[in-house]
Amino acid sequence: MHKIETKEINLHYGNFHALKGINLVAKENTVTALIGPSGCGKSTYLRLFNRMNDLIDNVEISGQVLVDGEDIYGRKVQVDDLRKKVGMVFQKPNPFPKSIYENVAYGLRVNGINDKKFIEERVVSSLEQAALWEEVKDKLNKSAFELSGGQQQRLCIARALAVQPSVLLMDEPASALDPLSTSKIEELIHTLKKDYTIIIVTHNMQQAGRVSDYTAFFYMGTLVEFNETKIIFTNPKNIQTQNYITGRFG
Amino acid sequence: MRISALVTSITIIMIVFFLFREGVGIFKSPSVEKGYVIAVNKSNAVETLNSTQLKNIYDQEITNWKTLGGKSQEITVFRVEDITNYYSEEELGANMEYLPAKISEVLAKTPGMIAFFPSTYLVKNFKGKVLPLKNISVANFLGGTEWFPTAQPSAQFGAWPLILGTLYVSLIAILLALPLGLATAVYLAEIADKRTRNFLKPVIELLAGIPSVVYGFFGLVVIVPILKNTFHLDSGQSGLAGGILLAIMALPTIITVSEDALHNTPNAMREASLAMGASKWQTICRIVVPYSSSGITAAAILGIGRAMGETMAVLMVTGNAAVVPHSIFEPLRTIPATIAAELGEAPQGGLHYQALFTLGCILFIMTVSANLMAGYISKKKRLA
Amino acid sequence: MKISINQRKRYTQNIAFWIFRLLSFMVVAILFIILCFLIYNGIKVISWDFLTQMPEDGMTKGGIYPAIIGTLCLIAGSMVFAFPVGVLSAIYMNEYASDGWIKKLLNQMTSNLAGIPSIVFGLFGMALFVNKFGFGDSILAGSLTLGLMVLPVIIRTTEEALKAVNDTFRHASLALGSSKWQTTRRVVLPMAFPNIITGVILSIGRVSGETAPILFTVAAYFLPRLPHGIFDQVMALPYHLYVIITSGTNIEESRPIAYGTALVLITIVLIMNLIANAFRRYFGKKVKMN
Amino acid sequence: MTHLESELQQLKNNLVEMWTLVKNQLSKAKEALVTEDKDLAREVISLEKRVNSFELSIDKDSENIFALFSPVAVDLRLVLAVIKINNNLERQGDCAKGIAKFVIDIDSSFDKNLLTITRIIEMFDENIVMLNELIEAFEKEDGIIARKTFKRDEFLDIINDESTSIVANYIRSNPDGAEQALQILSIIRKLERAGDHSKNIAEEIIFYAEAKILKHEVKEKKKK
Repeated sequence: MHKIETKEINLHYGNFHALKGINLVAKENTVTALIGPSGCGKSTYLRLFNRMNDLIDNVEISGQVLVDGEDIYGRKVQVDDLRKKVGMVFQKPNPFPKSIYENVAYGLRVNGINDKKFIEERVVSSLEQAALWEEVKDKLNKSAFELSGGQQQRLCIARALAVQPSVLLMDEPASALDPLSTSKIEELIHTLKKDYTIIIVTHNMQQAGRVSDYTAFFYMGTLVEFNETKIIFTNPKNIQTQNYITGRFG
Repeated sequence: MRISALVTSITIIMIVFFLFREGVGIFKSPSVEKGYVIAVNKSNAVETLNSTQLKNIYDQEITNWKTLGGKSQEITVFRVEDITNYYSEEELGANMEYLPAKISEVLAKTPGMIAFFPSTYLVKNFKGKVLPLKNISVANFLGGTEWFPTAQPSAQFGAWPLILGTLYVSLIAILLALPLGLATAVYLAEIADKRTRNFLKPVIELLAGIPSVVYGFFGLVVIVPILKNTFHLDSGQSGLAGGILLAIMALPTIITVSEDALHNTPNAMREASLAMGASKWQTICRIVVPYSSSGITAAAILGIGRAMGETMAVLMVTGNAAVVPHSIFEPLRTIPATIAAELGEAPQGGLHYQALFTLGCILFIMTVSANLMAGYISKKKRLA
Repeated sequence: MKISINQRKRYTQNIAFWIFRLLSFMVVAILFIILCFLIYNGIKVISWDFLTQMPEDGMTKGGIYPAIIGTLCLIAGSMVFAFPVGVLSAIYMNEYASDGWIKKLLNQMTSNLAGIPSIVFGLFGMALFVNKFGFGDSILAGSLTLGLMVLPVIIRTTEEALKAVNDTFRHASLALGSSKWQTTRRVVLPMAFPNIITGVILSIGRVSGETAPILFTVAAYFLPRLPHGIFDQVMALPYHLYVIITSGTNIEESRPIAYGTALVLITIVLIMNLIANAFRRYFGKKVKMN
Repeated sequence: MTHLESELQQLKNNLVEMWTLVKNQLSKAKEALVTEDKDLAREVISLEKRVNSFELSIDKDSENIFALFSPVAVDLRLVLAVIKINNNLERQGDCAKGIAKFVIDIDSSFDKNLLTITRIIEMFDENIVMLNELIEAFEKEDGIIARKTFKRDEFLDIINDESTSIVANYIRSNPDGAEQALQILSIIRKLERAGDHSKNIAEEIIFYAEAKILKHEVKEKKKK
């Protein structure tokens, strides 16, 4: 059983056919990068896995999205539970206007956990996992906005980790950050791979190369090529993929 | 073009100038209408009086000069028309031509007498003592609890009940309107689908467009009787009626401003919260509303500001009793209603006229500071 | 355990959403109650005669013709003043003034002006126009007062309209060598025009409904004739309504007339609102398409 | 350690492993020559496949690092140097294999005297020392150690230059041993070539460590 699998996924926004029959498999504890030009459907595809597309009107989805072998669009599935299992980190750092501590504790609190000790332990461990603990341990009660952009993004990662998901979705997590912060996030992704299955959307092909084990190239709503990142980057089978990663696109 | 741009500024400056020029005048004038004097017997030790004392004397609440620092002596109150109690019509002459002299005489005769009469009746060798009167003080004006602008001899300008009434009604209004307005704003911004939104928004704008006099009319013929019957009041005209009406009128402001504030919450926040497994409701409560709290506060303050300045509707339903209100079921009176009701009757340039302008100044200060505060609060958050 | 948390979350959410929905529709209900009440009571009174005849018998009979005309005069008067001043002022603030303390000051002043209660405008109008300038209670004084009052509305909406015009159009025009004024007049203003008109219509609605500013500056208690000039007093719908509700010679008997007047007044205001809305929607779409 | 750093370290480790292997190949070839141990010579030949597979895998790894990490500056020079060192090492591996082949092909035993007068053992030793020093220089990123190689290479060149006349004299006085002597000469040539490869490696190390390109300079010196 694969950690994540999609079978013949089709997605329409009204009349717009955004995803066309996507089949893809992501193994446990790997990083899968989704690359492709803007509007190719990679973000839309990413948002399938925690059903964030549900928030948009006029979306129709057919096909199956399996997480741990379970169809997450099935009737019995509770979106809240799914989203606990499948964490998400967004393009821009978007900490809540709360303290650093409360940001990380948020996911636990909204899921009905009130045990202070438990929350505290989880906050600390999440911050440690996100490689942020050393930098913030003395100012947990300060506003999250006082952190730098890169720190904020790691805080957002810690926030996502706090509810102990097994899958982490990242939508261009470093595109709003400076190079130093970017490399920190990339390193973090590399270390998190041990415990999580990560899917990352990125515009930056070098980033895909650096962090991912598998790469999927999307173009106009179709999955053009999916393979090991090494192969995609050294010897892609598809000419479109080659043109894209070599920058000769269009 | 530059000039026209400056019109707003000029207008404000002129408003301030004229309002305050007329309004400050009251603090420079004695508490007795111009053209009248207060006089006592020469032997009287009391040197001066203020308007409250004067009023109490004439209301017979102070009956002995001792209370005012004089000798222990009964006070005899004298008004011009009382002259007939002392002298026959013949003595006063056919055309009352001896009246001034007789006033002087009676005053000299009666040690405990205090007289109020037009200054034209002041004879050259006046045998009484004209009392210099204290000017109306700012503290008296703001803190005075009695508003009898037409009282004789000394009009009472205690704005306290009016200020209190204004705040009272505004407070009731905001207490009623804020939950309702906030709920509607949240519903519009976060919950409702597009169609409901497109239907509700114009409706709320219409609510804002209805003239206040129409609201007042509606309040008078519908709300007031309902209140009267429900709570078995003597009259439904009360602070509550005004509050309800103002709440309805403040709703559009509160809804629009707080909806804007809610919209300012970045979508990323909402998505982040939802992506953590929070429900929509939790997201609204824990993220969206706290994030826009300053905007909502600004909305509430703006709403209060609007409510304070509202005139016609309040004038029509609050019963206009210028007393310090003790319960929401009692009639009360607000500053704008007072101005609207009394300015027509106040002679231009007179004490009453000036007093109303002073009220205008107070109202102006109250609303402008509410506006500035709302602006400051919403701006402060935006920088953070 | 987990399921119960989710269920609890869901129940809370459902209950909360229903309450909110209910409260929102309560707001709508309030409007409908007011409208229905006025229409129901007012429609019986409205007739051609009611609209075109003079009030009679201490306003217990007859029509509201002079009040309608008076209100129209005030609308026209205030717009003649407020429209050019407001639009020019907005153009200056948006197109010419550089971002400095002057612009900040002007902005602050405009928003302050918007927050001043209408009764204070009334006081001001009385002190300045009626007494100081010696216009007396007249259309001129009333129009100026009302004009000042809606000035911020016009400035704000015009500014919004100008801001909505994409900068690329300005740059394109300037790049062709036209002057700033030419650009403003030939490119920016025509594009912003529909939205400016929306603002004007909204302020007409406001002007026609205001009572407090005209109390002491223009409104006549009872004047069964048409005005002769701008120094004449007039009756106006809102004040007329106020008078016949609260201090008419026979309040009970003039009640039907009050309903009729209220209906006419509210109709004018609502129509203005609807037109503005339609305008905004129609042209709003067009702008988006660009 | 970052992801890239660990990848580079892995690459370095692989290269050093290959390096050691090549060095061992050379010393085994020497051993085989001196002791006329044909089994050892065969071992050298079979181990050559390992050298080749090392070369392929290091090439592949370098390619991946280029493709996935787009290395820059010192990292870029490292990978570039690794590719070239890899290439040179493989050639040195070939030399060892060639020498082993001679050992197998020779029927009679060597004239020990010939080995002494041609100083061929010295050449072997010098080459092994060079490789050892180069590994150290590479691991320490030390250009000074690497520069020692140039001296040693000159020494090899001198032996090589002298060897022609020595071998010629030997053949004149010892016509039966002509075949053997020519084979020894070929081995000397190979060892000289191996020395050149070491010198190339040294240049790459200096390029990697100091970002200095010495090739041109050295070539001119050579011409002189």
